[in-house]
Amino acid sequence: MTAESLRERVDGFLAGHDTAQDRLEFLRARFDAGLAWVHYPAGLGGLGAPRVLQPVVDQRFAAAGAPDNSPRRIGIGLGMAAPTILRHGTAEQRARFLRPLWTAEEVWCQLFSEPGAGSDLAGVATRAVRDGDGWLVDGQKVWTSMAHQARWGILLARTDPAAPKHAGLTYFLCDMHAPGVEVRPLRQATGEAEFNEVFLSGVRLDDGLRLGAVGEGWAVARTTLMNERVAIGGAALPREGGMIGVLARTWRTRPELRTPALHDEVLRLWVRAEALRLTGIRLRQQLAAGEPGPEGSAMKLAFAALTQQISGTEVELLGAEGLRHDHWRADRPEELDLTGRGPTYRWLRAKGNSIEGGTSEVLRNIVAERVLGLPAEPRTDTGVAWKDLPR
Amino acid sequence: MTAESLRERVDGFLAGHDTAQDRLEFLRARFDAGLAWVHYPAGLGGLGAPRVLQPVVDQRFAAAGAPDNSPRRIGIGLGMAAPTILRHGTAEQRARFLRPLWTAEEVWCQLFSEPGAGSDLAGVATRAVRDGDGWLVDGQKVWTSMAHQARWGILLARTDPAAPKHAGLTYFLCDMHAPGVEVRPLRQATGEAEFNEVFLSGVRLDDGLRLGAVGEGWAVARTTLMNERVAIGGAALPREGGMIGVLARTWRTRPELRTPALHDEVLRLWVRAEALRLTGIRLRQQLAAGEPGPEGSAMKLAFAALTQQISGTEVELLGAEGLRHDHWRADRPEELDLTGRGPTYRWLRAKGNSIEGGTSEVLRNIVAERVLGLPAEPRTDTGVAWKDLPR
Amino acid sequence: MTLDLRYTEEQEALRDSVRAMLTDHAGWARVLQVAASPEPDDADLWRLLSVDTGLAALAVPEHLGGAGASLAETAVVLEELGRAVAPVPYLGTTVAAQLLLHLGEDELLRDLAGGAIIAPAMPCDVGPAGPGARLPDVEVSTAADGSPLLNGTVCGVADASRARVLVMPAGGALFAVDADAAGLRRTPVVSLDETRPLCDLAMWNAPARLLAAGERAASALDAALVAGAALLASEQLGLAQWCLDTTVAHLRTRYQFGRPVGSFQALKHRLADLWVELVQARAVARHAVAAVAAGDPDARLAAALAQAHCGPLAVRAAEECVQMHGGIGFTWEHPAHLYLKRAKSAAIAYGTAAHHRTALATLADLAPA
Amino acid sequence: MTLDLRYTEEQEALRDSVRAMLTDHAGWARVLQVAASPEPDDADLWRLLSVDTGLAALAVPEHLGGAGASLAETAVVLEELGRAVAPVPYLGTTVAAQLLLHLGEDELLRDLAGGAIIAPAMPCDVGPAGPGARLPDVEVSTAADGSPLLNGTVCGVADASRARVLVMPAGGALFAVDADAAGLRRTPVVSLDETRPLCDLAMWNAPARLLAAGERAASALDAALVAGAALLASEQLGLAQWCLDTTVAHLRTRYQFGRPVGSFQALKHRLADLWVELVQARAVARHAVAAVAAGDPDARLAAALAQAHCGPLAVRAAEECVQMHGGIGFTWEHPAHLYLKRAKSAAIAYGTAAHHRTALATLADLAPA
Repeated sequence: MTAESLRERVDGFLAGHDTAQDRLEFLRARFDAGLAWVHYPAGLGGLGAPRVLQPVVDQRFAAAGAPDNSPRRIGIGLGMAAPTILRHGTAEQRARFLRPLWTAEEVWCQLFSEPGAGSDLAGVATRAVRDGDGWLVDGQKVWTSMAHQARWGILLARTDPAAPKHAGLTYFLCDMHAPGVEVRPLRQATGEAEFNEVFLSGVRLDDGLRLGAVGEGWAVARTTLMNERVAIGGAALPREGGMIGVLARTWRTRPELRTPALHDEVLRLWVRAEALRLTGIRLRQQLAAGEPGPEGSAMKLAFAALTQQISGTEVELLGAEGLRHDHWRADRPEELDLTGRGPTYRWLRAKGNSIEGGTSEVLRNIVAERVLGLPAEPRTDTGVAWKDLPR
Repeated sequence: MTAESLRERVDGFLAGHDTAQDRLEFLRARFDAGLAWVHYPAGLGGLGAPRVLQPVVDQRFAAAGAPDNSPRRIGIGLGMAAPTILRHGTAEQRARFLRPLWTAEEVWCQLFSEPGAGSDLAGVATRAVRDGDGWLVDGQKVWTSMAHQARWGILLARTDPAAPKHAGLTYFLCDMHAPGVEVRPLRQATGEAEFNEVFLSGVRLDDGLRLGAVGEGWAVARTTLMNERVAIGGAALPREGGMIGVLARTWRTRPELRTPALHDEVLRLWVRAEALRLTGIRLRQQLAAGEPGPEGSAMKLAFAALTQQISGTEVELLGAEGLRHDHWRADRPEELDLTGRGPTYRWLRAKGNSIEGGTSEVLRNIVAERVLGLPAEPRTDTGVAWKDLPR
Repeated sequence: MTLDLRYTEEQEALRDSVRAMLTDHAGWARVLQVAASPEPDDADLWRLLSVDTGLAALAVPEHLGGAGASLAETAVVLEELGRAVAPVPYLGTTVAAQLLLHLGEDELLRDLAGGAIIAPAMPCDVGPAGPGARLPDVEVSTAADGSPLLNGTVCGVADASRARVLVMPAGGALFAVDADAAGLRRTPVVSLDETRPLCDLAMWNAPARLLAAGERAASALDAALVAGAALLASEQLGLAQWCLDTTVAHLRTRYQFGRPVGSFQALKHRLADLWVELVQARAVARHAVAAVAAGDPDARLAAALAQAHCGPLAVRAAEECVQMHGGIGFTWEHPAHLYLKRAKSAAIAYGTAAHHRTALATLADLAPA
Repeated sequence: MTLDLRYTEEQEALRDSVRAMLTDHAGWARVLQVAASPEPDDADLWRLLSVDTGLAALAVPEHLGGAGASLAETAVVLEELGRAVAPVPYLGTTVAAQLLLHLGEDELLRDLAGGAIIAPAMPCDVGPAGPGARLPDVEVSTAADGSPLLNGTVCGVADASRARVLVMPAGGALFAVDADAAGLRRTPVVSLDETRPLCDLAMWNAPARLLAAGERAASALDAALVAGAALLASEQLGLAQWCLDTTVAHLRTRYQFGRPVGSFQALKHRLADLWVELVQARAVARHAVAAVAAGDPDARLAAALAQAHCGPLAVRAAEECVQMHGGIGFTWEHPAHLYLKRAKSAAIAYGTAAHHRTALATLADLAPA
């Protein structure tokens, strides 16, 4: 499959489908034509083409003014649920879930983290107990974005507390409309509630919603997590495209705020931002050439630290003016804009960048062990029954 | 015992002893008068007085122009060997060793670290084996300052390899003139050889040179190490008294070298240096009031980092001129002057500050566990026979 | 002069009693509730600190109704208030008291000692002379009866929302303005730090009373700003200590991977490094208040040093507190964000660390390039 | 223009062959021996790099005896030379070649491609235009036959000790000076970095040949300095990578407390952070040489960026290498100190990071206060 043949296929599709027709109809037809995610198998929205050719298709559709599937809104479905269902799902599960997932008819959320299991995800305490031909689930999940909009959740639950922690887990697709699922907004330091707490009380799930074998939940979850880490945001930003651009503009347009000490700090941050941007460009060039590397972890670590420092400097540069906030309303934003709102919002929100999606501490462990090959720490929790672990 | 009565005692001693007499005779007499280290017991150079009164005595002798015992040269004896012998020695050992130690007739060195046991001091491999009424010692020690001048060494050796690591150690006073003791200079990154390697090959030590019981070496060594950490250099420095003064003078006298970016860096370093100086003053005030605190560890950590950064900035400030070195001769300096020689020497030598006398990493562990009360890491090496430990 | 940098026994006793009071009256839930309310501060707590215990006028002489203590004692109270991120206008009132003491304004001092809030009416980032000291232009005109009238705006003023009297620099002089005067309007600001919220002042012919002009006004204002910078360091110290203590406590009891999270060495080392900075912050903060209290010629340098060190330290401590609490530290329910916001607002109050380093360039004779 | 920041297959093959050669001919013991000897560099290794393999004239066109490759290939060689802290005047020769290419000095380029060392005769800290570019005053006079004579001193010149020809800026022009000319004296400098030692030049009526004057000289010099700054970043990258690799290898095999030291989390996190910086250093270093090689209008900015990032990174990598090796890393026998010294000298060569940030202020339109 070449880029050219794909372009022809898209053009052929567009010839037969009006981009102004019903949005959902259009997206379903695109899926059925194998032009959704071209690296997926035929019949499941793809053509078995190389993944690197996806942008060719997306750009062609975008150029034609075709409706998209609001990819940011369904990011968890696209990035995490779909590859996991593809790899571990039964034929029925793939057929049932992937199409409405891709067309955004069904929004997905991730039910992994718990109040007692954050960095140590394999320590989840949510229980799933056999109940006839299904399961009864009880527990609490946290930091669940989109849960209040989601139709389905990917759920990691403990089915055998007497097994060692990694061995007693099973992976489910959780019906978010099932009785016993309660979603509560979780307010964060910014005042908003981007995330949710999800309380599961006697939630009954059919065994057909189990993904992978009983006790194999950790292996399935690793597929999900791998895909989380592979994801890098869309196109490379232009120079000063991110948060550094905001700071640089403030510096340029507000000469009365400048001091020599802050000048050097702004320059240091500019250097780091540009270095990170070039790193992203190099990484994308490698990915495009089929040479994926571990540099994505470096980008997330550096990005979190950098956005925190840039926004912190911006607030300091503004002085008393920088201490004014826009509002503390408990809004429920659907799209995260790290450079949006005011300086104090940016500064506060950036604090989450080193916690969400894997803390910087967990990422450093991963880099040290998987990239650098440094030895693991002695583990005290892997050979013990989960129920006997100290907590 | 009051400061006043001590001053009177010193004056009485001085009335009877000419400060211009033979240096050694004078020092021996001072020791015998209990005016050496006043907090030591009577008969062992002291009067059982409070330790905080020592400066009263020292200042009085110094004001009278009395000879001193070259305290920097015998620092290891005064700071480490003496308190250990006092606490764990027999009456004979105290009587034999403390007087010539204090008068500087006998220089001491410390035979603890080994190539395979640095941070993990309890892992020393040097063996001491029973040999009739004495011991035969074989092994290698490293980073031994003053070994080439020393008459005696405090030695930590393994007497039972089948015991867990901390349990199989015994503490000896090592005769540095005994056959089988070979001292070789150890050249360091600065080109000099401040330190030595000491090779012990069939060195025979009388059992009377054992300090503390067989197998109790770790407890005895802890006394030594505690005293190492308590030591803080003499008087508080005046503002800009240390390495920051060198940098500040260069900044003031060489305006052509200045840049705005380095200006803020110099100011940051000045702030840190002054903060550290004030911390030292506060610590001394607390010690003088009998309220010792753990802040000494903070000072060593901060000092190491600060001297490294100040000297690094000085070299950078000087540019090409800063890349000139004075010489790479393998000198054997007896006194360490961290602000001596040129900028490159200062910068290189400062790198040792975070390694010698307990690495900064070990110190951070100690602060975290003993000061902050954070839990220890899981240990895998404490219940196992030393000989079976991986290494 | 060698200044004593330790705490006295009396100061330790004072600390204990203030901490006990704040534990009872300014717990997490209460502070969060006040911060999220439209009220600018905790009026009950202020009454306790001022009317009931006299702690708000510790450094006011006894004959004016104060406790006759020094700024070294006041600083201990501020450590505890910082530790609690207590939403009370204590710092502003203390700085106003310093101003009034310099000016010999006994009557206002008596009001203050009686519990009235008196606040300096300046943007919160104005510090001791230096590039950070940008006073807004407030115009002074004269009423028919010859009394002064003020016109202009002052934005981002701390501790003034419930003040009865504002001490305002204008036209090189200092004025007292009745906060309820016709012609003066206070507008609350949605603030990053709602435990010390800001307000904007707008004046249209607001009647004022001249307190001092010329050199006398300038030197009083300067001394008060130096005192403010020095005292703020103690608040930052207390805040940082809370962050460290709370993080350590959390990490001792939070288990992940079958062990307390506090046993992980990377976190231990970061907290050890933070403690090293904190130990030094205590020395510089004590030094600053001791120097100011003693009228030491080094007071200005000591205050600049304290802010250059303690401002960033408090921010770092709060940032580590949030990060090491993981997700929970990023929630609204956990108080860590209150400390984070206070630390940042305090790092700007009375001048940023960068401003104070610039001041040190002159004070320590380290001229720029 | 989108520059390709990856390595080509040919470049990877080049790297492998250079690394193999340096493993055989520039091992630790050898480098330490040369550094400690009175010799300024490793003449045998230089012969291998220049005469035997032509690697020293990679970017010189084939018709002049070079390999006709680009600076992107030269940079790969420099990564490996940095990795080995190889004591050879490769960087200076490469910068001299850039100068000569700009000036069309084919004859000198042929000499250079034949193995002659030609070095720019400037203090090693002179970088692309900016506050770091302080050229010494060398006076130009005229001999009886009308040929130029040079008088003056140039201190701290790198890679010139064994040069046959020196390319010297003087009086706004560029001259070629025979290094063995009467009237020119080279004095070796005891250098921090004995793997790239400095020398001082003194001239009394040293005969010279004018290469270029005015704008032509200035632009050639500037372009060569930009290239030097860009290329140096690759050397720093290679040096930092060696430090990281060697430290990781040491920590995997060194046991303390019954476990490999590399299993201690505090060290793991520091090395992970170092790797994060290194990943970015690779991107900026590749970007800089690609921009210079392509004549991209961003080349000057790219070079300044590369030095601002890679200079401090290499120092930090070497410092962590020393620290994490513990005592052994502080000994003369272990090569860590050679990397430490080279990293520091490289952080100053072609301008410090602070100088390059100052240059960026103009290039990125971020004006000072």
